[in-house]
Amino acid sequence: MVEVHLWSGLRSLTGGQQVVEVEAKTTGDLLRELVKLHPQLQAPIDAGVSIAIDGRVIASGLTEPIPVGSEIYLMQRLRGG
Amino acid sequence: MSKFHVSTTVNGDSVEYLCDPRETLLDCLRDKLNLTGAKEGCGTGDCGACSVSVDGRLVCSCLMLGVETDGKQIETVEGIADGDVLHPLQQKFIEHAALQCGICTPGILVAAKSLLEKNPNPTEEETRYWLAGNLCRCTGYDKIIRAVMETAEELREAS
Amino acid sequence: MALDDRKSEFTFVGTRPNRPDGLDKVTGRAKFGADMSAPGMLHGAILRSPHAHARIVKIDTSKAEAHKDVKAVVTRADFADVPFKPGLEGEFWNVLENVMAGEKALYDGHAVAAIAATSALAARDALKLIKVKYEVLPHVTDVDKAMASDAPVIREGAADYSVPEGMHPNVVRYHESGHGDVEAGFAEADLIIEDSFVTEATHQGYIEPHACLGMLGNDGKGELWCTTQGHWIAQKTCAALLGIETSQLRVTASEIGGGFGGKTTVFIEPVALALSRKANRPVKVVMTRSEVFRATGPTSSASMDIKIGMKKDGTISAAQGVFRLQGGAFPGAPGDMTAMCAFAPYNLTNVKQVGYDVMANRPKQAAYRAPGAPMGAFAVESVIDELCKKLELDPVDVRLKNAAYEGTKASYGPRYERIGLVETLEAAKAHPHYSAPLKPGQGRGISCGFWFNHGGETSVSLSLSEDGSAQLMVGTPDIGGSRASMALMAAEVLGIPYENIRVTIADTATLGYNDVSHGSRVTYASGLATIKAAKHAVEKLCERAAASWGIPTDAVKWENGCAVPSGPNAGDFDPRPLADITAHMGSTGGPISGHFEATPEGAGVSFGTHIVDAEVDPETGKTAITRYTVIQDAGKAIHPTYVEGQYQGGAAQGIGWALNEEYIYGEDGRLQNSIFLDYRIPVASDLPMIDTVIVEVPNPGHPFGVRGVGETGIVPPLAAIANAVSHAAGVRMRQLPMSPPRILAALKDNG
Amino acid sequence: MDYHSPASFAEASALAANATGITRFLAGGTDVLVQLRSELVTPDTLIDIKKIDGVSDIISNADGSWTIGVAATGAEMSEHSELGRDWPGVVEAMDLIGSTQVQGRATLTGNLCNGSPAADSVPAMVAAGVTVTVTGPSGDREVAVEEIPTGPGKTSLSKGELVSAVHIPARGEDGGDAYLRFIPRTEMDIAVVGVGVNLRLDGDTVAEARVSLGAVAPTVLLVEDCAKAIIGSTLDDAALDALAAAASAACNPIDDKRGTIAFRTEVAGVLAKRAAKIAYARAKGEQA
Repeated sequence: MVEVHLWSGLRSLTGGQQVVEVEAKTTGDLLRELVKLHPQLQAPIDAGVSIAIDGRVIASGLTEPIPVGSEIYLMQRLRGG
Repeated sequence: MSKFHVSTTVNGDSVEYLCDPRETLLDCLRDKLNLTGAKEGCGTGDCGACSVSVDGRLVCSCLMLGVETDGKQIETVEGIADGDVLHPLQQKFIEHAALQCGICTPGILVAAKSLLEKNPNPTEEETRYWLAGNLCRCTGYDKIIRAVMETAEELREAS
Repeated sequence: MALDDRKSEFTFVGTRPNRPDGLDKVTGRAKFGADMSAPGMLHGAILRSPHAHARIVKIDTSKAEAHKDVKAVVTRADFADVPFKPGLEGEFWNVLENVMAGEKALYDGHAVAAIAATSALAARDALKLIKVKYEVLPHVTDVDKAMASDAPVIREGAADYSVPEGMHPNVVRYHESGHGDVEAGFAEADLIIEDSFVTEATHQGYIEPHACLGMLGNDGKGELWCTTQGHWIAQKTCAALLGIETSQLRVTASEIGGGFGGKTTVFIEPVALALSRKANRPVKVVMTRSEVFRATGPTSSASMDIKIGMKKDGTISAAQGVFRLQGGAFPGAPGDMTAMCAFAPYNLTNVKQVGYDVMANRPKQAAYRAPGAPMGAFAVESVIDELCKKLELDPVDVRLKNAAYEGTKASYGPRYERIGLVETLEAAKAHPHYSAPLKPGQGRGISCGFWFNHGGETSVSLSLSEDGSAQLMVGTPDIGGSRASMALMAAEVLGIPYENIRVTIADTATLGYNDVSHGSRVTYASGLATIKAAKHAVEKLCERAAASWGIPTDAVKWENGCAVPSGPNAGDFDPRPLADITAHMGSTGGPISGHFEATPEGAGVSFGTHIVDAEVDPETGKTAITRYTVIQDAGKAIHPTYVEGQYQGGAAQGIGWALNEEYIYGEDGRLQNSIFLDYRIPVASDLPMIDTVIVEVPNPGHPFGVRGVGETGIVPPLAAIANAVSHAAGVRMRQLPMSPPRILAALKDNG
Repeated sequence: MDYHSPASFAEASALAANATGITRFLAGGTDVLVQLRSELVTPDTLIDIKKIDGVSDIISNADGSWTIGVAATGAEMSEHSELGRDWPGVVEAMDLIGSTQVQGRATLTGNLCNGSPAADSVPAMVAAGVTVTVTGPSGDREVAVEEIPTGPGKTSLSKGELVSAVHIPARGEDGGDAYLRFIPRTEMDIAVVGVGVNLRLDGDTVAEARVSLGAVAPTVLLVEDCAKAIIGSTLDDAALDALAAAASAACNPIDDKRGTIAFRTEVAGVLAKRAAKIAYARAKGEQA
């Protein structure tokens, strides 16, 4: 299990939870599991999210491995200029 | 609407073209003579990307009509190098990375060449004011000013 | 990505060779967007709405169509509509709606019809033959007014899931993040400052207007030449908007005359293709400068409230910010990015940030260098400066005390990997500029800035020639010298001279997909891909050498451009230089090339600290920037001269934004200053030399340690200059640009 | 659009008198071409006056006055050292217009006839007492510069009339002039406020003065109260304050994209003081 930290704006979609525990080996797994637990998270995920694994920001990749015990943050998808 | 026949000299070559009186020298250089070195950045004389010299005078080719150039001597960026030998300004611009995207570069080179012909020993302030009509959005002008002043120094030493 | 091959000693990287496209660019030979033509080519022109908000009742194109010089007229009906759906899928619809208005014109300059004619003059003249009947609607251009309950609604139903109930329909995205307990933090503070800030929209101001040449047949096959930061996104978007298959449209990127984020989408390209399809001839469309200002992406304008609490020793006990960004008549203003970046330089126990994306009757905002970050930094760093002043603390020391470092929990969530903020602050403190005396009337300001940087989809292909030279194909348009950086990185891996590598920006038909040149990603991502592609080729070179020596491949290593036995046990063979192997490659297994396709995920965030001196004329409010120093972490500078160039360019754009650049709308909702005469970007005589310090704290996510450098440089200037001006003038400036009338008015208000 | 390049002013006048629709004369073209390109004004008839003999001449007359050809460019004026010694304010005002490139084309006459209240050379010419020859179907007449513009984009020239020469008076002894403008950048902007000062000294005392303001009213203003404020003074602080007050009081500006009413009014006074000091120093033969 890894703990996924959500940004506070998502609490309204998770019944107030800001940290969600899921079983996930990859970033893709992680998003799927999040939606299973909290279906309302589908909207922000569709709108675009990035995932930080121990500080490394995965902008969009769904195949990045998630090491056991890593610190996971969900972030809004980054956009550049 | 009738067109005008214009005979002129561009970078030493005699050329002729037909133009509508509303067409600018820049339009004529680019669209009729295929000399696309001069660029249109604004069309209002504010950016200098279309700089050329006409009878030795630095002008914006967007602020001059094609019909006005009959019998004139026009120099564009395409005429700065001497055959395959770059003008020292061109060489310095490459060495100093005095360009990033390069869209303003033709106009700046034409303007800088005109400066050095008039004033072989310009101060930084004189250089900056001379080139104030040549907008560059990439470089912050730092490397451009350095390149022009260093070229001036080298040309002075060489002469 | 395995980075076991990380490198810190370099032969080519870090040198400053001449750029490969230098000759073309100083001789006028380089072909930019408007420099291409084709046999039988027509010229396009676009009719634009004079109204900020109007229902399009009727468009009568019959007279224009009947004109002998006119070969095609298009309106919205000539595009493939994609059903509107908010969110990511809806973006194609947004782009289409922006490219050619549907039921309503949403801003002054919104395209409503287009013509292709036999000459540029004829096309322009023929526009006058199109008659459009408008029903003018109430409009709004200001962000705060657009959120007010009585504001005209730009589009119902554009808001997404994130917007709390009860907000005006013009609020289309909401972001909230942070950690800790800000109320508890404020209770611990010795001094709290709460203040509000406003910034106007600015334009990227690239000198090259948008230009393209399109050809599309009724067989659905097309060619497009255009000035763009990303030709694959242009391909994908144009194909969607025209209802053709993506792969049937080949897009070639011209040399690009500046972008800064503004050329990451399409405006005229689908129009040229639609006109071409109708006329069955190539069509060239070139924007005028006025069209560029009225109808391409400026930045967002912003209205922001900041509250920061500080202890006497300079520790920030709590920070919160509300950032309202107006992004034109479409969703997309980066209120979320502003919020996430605003406090990112600091190690905060209690932080909360809220961002709004608000629509108004203005052109659709486009990215501009670290989109969203400069405004937030302006507001936050101004308040920190004021706290330092009131508590009589040194502004660099205070920032050092609160600075984020490796392991700090970022304001936007995760912990930082290795970052270089502290190093930039220490370099600032040590820099002679920071301790240089000031003259009367001058003030000094500093500010930090942060940007995420980006990786993105990347494909690179490298092929070796028999003579031992290499050709490298990348897919990220070269805006500021990136071909030089790519060649340096390839040279480093292959061990052949920089000059023997030719770098080409490939078209969409000859290389795999590439994300746009944005997010400061080119040197990072295309660079990483170049290194990987070169290593791929090296593996094959080693295989060939191993086969020729009759030893296992893993007994061969690559050193200084030669295959050599990996150790004494591998055998005693003379090194085989690259050219020796490639000379025989046809008969030893075939051509040798390397390639790489992936989405690198390890861009590495970047920080900078700027120091600026400003002098204010107290009688006129005019500001002169007298000294400027940029200090920024590059991770590893591949070509230091072009890194300096990025720093200097970012600072110069920031100076413009801070002092004079702004979108000025009249009461009628029309843009008042759509030419360079009145949209005042800095000219050469406005600026001092801009000093640079390159800090190198390697990015753990890149084999050579590269961090993107393009964007961070525009984040600190607004605040650094505002701080300098505020010290020089003796009054806090809370609104950008700090134009002379605003400074003089502030001085008068201050007595 | 018809294009003509007549060989004489009489011919130019006749062409204009007989033309229908919108007629424009083309000297340097730095305004005409911008208006043409932006489709603000598309003339039906464009009359290029640069083929007329002598139009680029800068002539020093025997009485010390100057005659400037209507196509003499700003660059040619700046390069003329004697003209610059006599009338530095007029030459500098012309030189402030646009870029080096624009200087290669722009003319005093064009700047005047464009009718912009913010035209840089006009306040300097008004302060200097410059007159122009107007050639028309009924012959030539001599007109003071301040009589030419009648409002933004409008002039007192009637159909068939054009300016055919510019006359700058003799500098004379103990005189000096100056022009200052305010712009937000250092170059390339239109004046937000412009002030021209021309004065003559009797010893240390200002004996004669003309002060003119640009960009603060629908036309360039010749402000008598400003002149009165300094005539008889040695340009002491009290006189300078009175000058500034008179300049501000004369302003009737608008709020627009380039400046506010309050800003223009305030800065007109500031620049009037600064310009007067320069003119005064020049009149005393000091470097300024």
